[in-house]
Amino acid sequence: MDIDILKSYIPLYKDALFLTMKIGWQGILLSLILGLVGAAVLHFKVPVLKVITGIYIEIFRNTPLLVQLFFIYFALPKVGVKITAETCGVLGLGMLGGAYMIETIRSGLESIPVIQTESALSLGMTKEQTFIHVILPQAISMSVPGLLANVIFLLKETSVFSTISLMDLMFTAKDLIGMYAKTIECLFLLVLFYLIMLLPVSILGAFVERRMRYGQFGD
Amino acid sequence: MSELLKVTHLQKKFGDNVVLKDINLSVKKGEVVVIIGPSGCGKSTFLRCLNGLEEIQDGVIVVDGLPVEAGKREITKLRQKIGMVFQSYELFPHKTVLENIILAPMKVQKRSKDEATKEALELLDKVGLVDKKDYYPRQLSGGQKQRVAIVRALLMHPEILLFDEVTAALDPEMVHEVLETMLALAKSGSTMLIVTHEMSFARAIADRILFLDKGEIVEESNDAKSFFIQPTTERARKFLKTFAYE
Amino acid sequence: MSELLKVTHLQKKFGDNVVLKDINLSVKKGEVVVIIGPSGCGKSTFLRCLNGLEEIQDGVIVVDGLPVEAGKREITKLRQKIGMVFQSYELFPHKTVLENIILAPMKVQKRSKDEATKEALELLDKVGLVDKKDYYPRQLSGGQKQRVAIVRALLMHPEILLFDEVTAALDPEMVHEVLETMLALAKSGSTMLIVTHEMSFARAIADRILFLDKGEIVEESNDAKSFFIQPTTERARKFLKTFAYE
Amino acid sequence: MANLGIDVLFKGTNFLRLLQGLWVSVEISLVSVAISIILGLLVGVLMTLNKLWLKAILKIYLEIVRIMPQMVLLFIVYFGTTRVFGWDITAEAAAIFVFSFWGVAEMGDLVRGSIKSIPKIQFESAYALGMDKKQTYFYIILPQTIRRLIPLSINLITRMIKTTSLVMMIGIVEVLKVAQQIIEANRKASPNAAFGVFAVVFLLYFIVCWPISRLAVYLEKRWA
Amino acid sequence: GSSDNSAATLDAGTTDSSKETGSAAGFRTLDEIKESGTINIGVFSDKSPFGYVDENGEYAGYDVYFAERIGKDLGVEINYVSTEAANRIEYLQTGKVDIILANFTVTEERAQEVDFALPYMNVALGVVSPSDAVVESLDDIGADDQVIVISGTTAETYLTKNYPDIKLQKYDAYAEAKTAFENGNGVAWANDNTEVIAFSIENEGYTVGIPSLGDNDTIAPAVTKGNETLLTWLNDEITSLGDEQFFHADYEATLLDTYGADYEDTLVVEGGKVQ
Ligand SMILES: Nc1ncnc2c1ncn2[C@@H]1O[C@H](COP(=O)(O)OP(=O)(O)OP(=O)(O)O)[C@@H](O)[C@H]1O
Ligand SMILES: Nc1ncnc2c1ncn2[C@@H]1O[C@H](COP(=O)(O)OP(=O)(O)OP(=O)(O)O)[C@@H](O)[C@H]1O
Ligand SMILES: [Mg+2]
Ligand SMILES: [Mg+2]
Repeated sequence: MDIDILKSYIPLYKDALFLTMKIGWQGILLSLILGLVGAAVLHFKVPVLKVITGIYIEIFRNTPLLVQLFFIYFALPKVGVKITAETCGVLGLGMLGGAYMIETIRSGLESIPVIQTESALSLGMTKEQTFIHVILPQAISMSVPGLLANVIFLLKETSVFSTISLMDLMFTAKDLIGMYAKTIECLFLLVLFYLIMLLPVSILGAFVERRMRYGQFGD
Repeated sequence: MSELLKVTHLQKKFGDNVVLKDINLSVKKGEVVVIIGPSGCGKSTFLRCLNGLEEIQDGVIVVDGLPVEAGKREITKLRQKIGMVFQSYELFPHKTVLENIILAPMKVQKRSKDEATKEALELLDKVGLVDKKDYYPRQLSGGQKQRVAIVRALLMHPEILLFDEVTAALDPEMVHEVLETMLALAKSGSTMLIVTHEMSFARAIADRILFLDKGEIVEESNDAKSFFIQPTTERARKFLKTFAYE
Repeated sequence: MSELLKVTHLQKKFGDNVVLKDINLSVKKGEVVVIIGPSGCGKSTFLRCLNGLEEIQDGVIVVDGLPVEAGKREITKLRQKIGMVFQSYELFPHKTVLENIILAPMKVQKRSKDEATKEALELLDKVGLVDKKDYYPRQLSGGQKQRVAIVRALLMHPEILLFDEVTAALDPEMVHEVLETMLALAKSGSTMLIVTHEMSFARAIADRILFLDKGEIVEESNDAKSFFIQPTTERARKFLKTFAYE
Repeated sequence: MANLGIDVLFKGTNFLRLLQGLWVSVEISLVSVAISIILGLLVGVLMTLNKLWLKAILKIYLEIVRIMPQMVLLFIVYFGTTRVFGWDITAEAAAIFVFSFWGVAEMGDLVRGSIKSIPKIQFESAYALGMDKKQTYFYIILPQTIRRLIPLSINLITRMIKTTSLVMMIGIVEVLKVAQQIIEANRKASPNAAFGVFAVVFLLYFIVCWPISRLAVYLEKRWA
Repeated sequence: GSSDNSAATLDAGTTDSSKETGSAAGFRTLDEIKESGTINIGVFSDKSPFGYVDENGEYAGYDVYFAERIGKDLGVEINYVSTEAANRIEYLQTGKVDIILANFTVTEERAQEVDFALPYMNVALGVVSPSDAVVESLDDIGADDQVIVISGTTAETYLTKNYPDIKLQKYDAYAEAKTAFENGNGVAWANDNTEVIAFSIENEGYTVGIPSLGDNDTIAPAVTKGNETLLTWLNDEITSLGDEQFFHADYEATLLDTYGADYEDTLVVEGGKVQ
């Protein structure tokens, strides 16, 4: 491996990391919002919306992100909706992530015993108060390991952003290999930067999971 | 008006399965009514109907002059008049003891945090748990949890208290501390409907005993002592026998 | 040799926490010993030591002439001499009632499927469950599950049966049917060690009562009736009081 | 936009090739999942044993799989093994290796979770019946674990199918690559072929993955 | 001082070891290929009209036409390997293909990694833009405007090196780049002039404002570094094919449809000699 080459590539990877993180985290935020709303819709069995949410989940969970992005970025402009690549990345990742987040939060919601709802109701709380103060906080903390796994999954999925001209980590690596043919150096930096991006999340995940297990069993 | 609860011709079905048939009951202020009966006879369902957790198919339930109608908006008003404690697992695990207790007074009755906290601490003190106020439910024993649940219900100043087998999931010694708390409430004049399998406790606390079987009130007695010694119906006699050996 | 079980100077610690201190006990063939005591006093731990589910720190346990040593290869041999039934949830959920019962006889004792099935059906018939033989555990009531668990233990032809609060998780009527099964076993001469919180049952079945508190045998009585009326130690008296009201 | 280029698919053997490409994706996924389940069971059991060094190794393995982009793994396995060891493995073998490497870790973790979620009393009542460790795992614990696992591993199949598009990096021609080939070969005649072809690819993925994930939901409900 | 030293040492180390593996298992000599009866050739499978797969699943295109001839003259079967821009060098360095014939532009950087044979095609850069806003000089491009390029192409390398201020919008594949260009995501598209010219011919409303840019590059077959026997054979082959005007025939068979007759002499390099 050539250290000078590594040095000269690092700024490019750093830019890519920032872009990946920027789009990644915005997309994840969007997916969390979608996840919460969707899970609430399913939880309260809101008429019509419930069906739409179901279809949305099935479509986005059963097709690759690549193909989804392709449609948002290349097909929508043909019918007059034009969005920048970044917006598209955020939107695509958010929509895909939303489908996964809904499922995770929903299974968190389902794991909360009915008696919790009933005892809140018998204290005179409304359905909405019960959901916000009693059910949701518990469901979220039950879902945290799952949510973090989704976050890692989504950050890794950013690798298909190259399709829509976003210079993410993966694209930077492929691009540099194509131009200058320093395969080993490029892949080494790719792994390194993925580590920088994902290791903290992964460690956090392990930590939270352990804490939750303690929480469940007492001390 | 000393009649707090009036149930007339109550019928409850799950699908085609009639779980409660033509129940009639009237409870006066300060009365302690104990409901006993075999498993699956409809005891829990009955209590759940009373505070609108279940929709009823026929009949009328009136609490303190207001009709109970599940699903209606006003049901939350009504539920504030009715405190309910379940078998277990009902404390909110993500909130401390104190937070569990003051949540509903603050959110539902819009009482100030200070005022709610003050009263909560007084009540916790009465049941001997004031030093546990910042504990989380998982750090409490089963008996302590149930006493907190009772305090939580009390802080809403309900007119009637409903207890559904509150000791069924507890170890024997903890059973005792919870039942003592309920006895104290009875003495202080609370109106209560209690479902229990603890026969000696039922005998000690009841002003009135209802024996429910297959969704019907089979026997009703204002004299708990004599009911347990000499029930008038054959079904009650058979039921009581399952609690004895030899 | 009529002495089936002999425990001398048994000590069990969890870390630094001494859970059982210097327990001595000898059980003869055909005897029914009931162990009672407050929650956490070490009853379950004691039974678990007896069949090597827990390692002990000091003392000797001998079953039918063989020493119990947790972790050793021979422990599986020894466990065949000891049948154990727990509080609940111990039937294998992926196997039917019959499969649950004949699995160990076939795999551990290498008995033929036909022979094991034949005996299983006889025993199931005795506890009134032969028609449920192809049910899965989730299709049974709690009481039925516990009776199957007892049959499962019996089919291994154990010398001693250990029961750890087998009715604690059951509804009262189901308690009855399980305890009846155990009474029948006692009458047929089985050697049993029973941990229970059902005092009237303990009184009915026990040849001997052990009262355990804080890991020690505080009182031992060969006369169950008089123990329950007039225990000699203060601790036992206090414990028994928690089962009465008024 | 009247011509969306679907007609391109009916030229020559185009559609057949697309299906063959899809089969490549499905085949790699199925083989990998089969390997993942078998080895994953083993790894999962190992993960529950109380051996510190074993736990550490498996933890590191799991983290590597979680963090490393699959494309890097593909590159390393396909080209790296040749560079370092001089092995000339086929691209399919490399792909199956990488997908299994990923799958075994994921399955192992799922197995560990499922075993952990089986109540301790299940082990103890088996021991109390005189069964030894091996018998207990074989007859009692694993059968219960597998039931919980099957729905989860089915989900893994769909995730793998969706990830197979990466194998084009090592020269395997799967459905997406075929799609690109078709689009490029017909760029002149139907410039909009991209839409039609990608729409069909989208649909194909959905047709394959959707029933599989429904099956998972069904089994999950049945065995819950 | 010291960092230079360590870099130098590292560099030397790498070269040594790559030499070692190179001679051990890195490539197959001409004789070994002949003996085995099959040659592995890496081509594009989605870059019409140079290397692509036709509707019957057969490889075709300008590069493939040449590859077929190589197979015939060597007397061996051809095993085509579908490559991507990013893995062409890796294929050679690990010996997984014998020759890369995937529209491989000769550059200095690449020449350090692989050995190029004599060229068989010219390539220059061109820039196409919408007819109502033709870009005629790269200096016209505004600070916020983006130029579309395809990752791994010489256009990308050239612009990165010579016009570092121009914002590039990079795509992996041709189809995507073109769609984005049609959607108006960039002010211009820079690529091999062959491509942009073809695009302006086929699509109304686009003009090639800059038909030729920078140096003229060439496209050549590449082999694993150090594979002398194969390289020599390829060079001889290309030279002798010049006598029969083979690459002109190749052009007429595969590129004529796209570019018409006008570009034949500009594009084709015959006998390995650039005019
Ligand atoms: N949500 C439900 N859907 C259908 N049937 C139900 C439902 N809840 C209860 N039941 C049925 O209604 C009957 C009465 O149940 P209920 O829980 O009120 O009995 P119980 O007297 O409280 O018994 P236990 O002493 O075991 O608590 C039972 O037959 C039960 O199966
Ligand atoms: N695995 C363990 N690790 C540490 N301490 C334990 C463990 N199991 C039991 N203990 C402790 O040992 C003591 C005795 O527990 P044990 O379960 O034997 O009580 P018990 O008499 O069976 O109570 P109960 O009537 O509630 O079943 C308790 O203080 C308990 O906290
Ligand atoms: Mg009930
Ligand atoms: Mg115990």
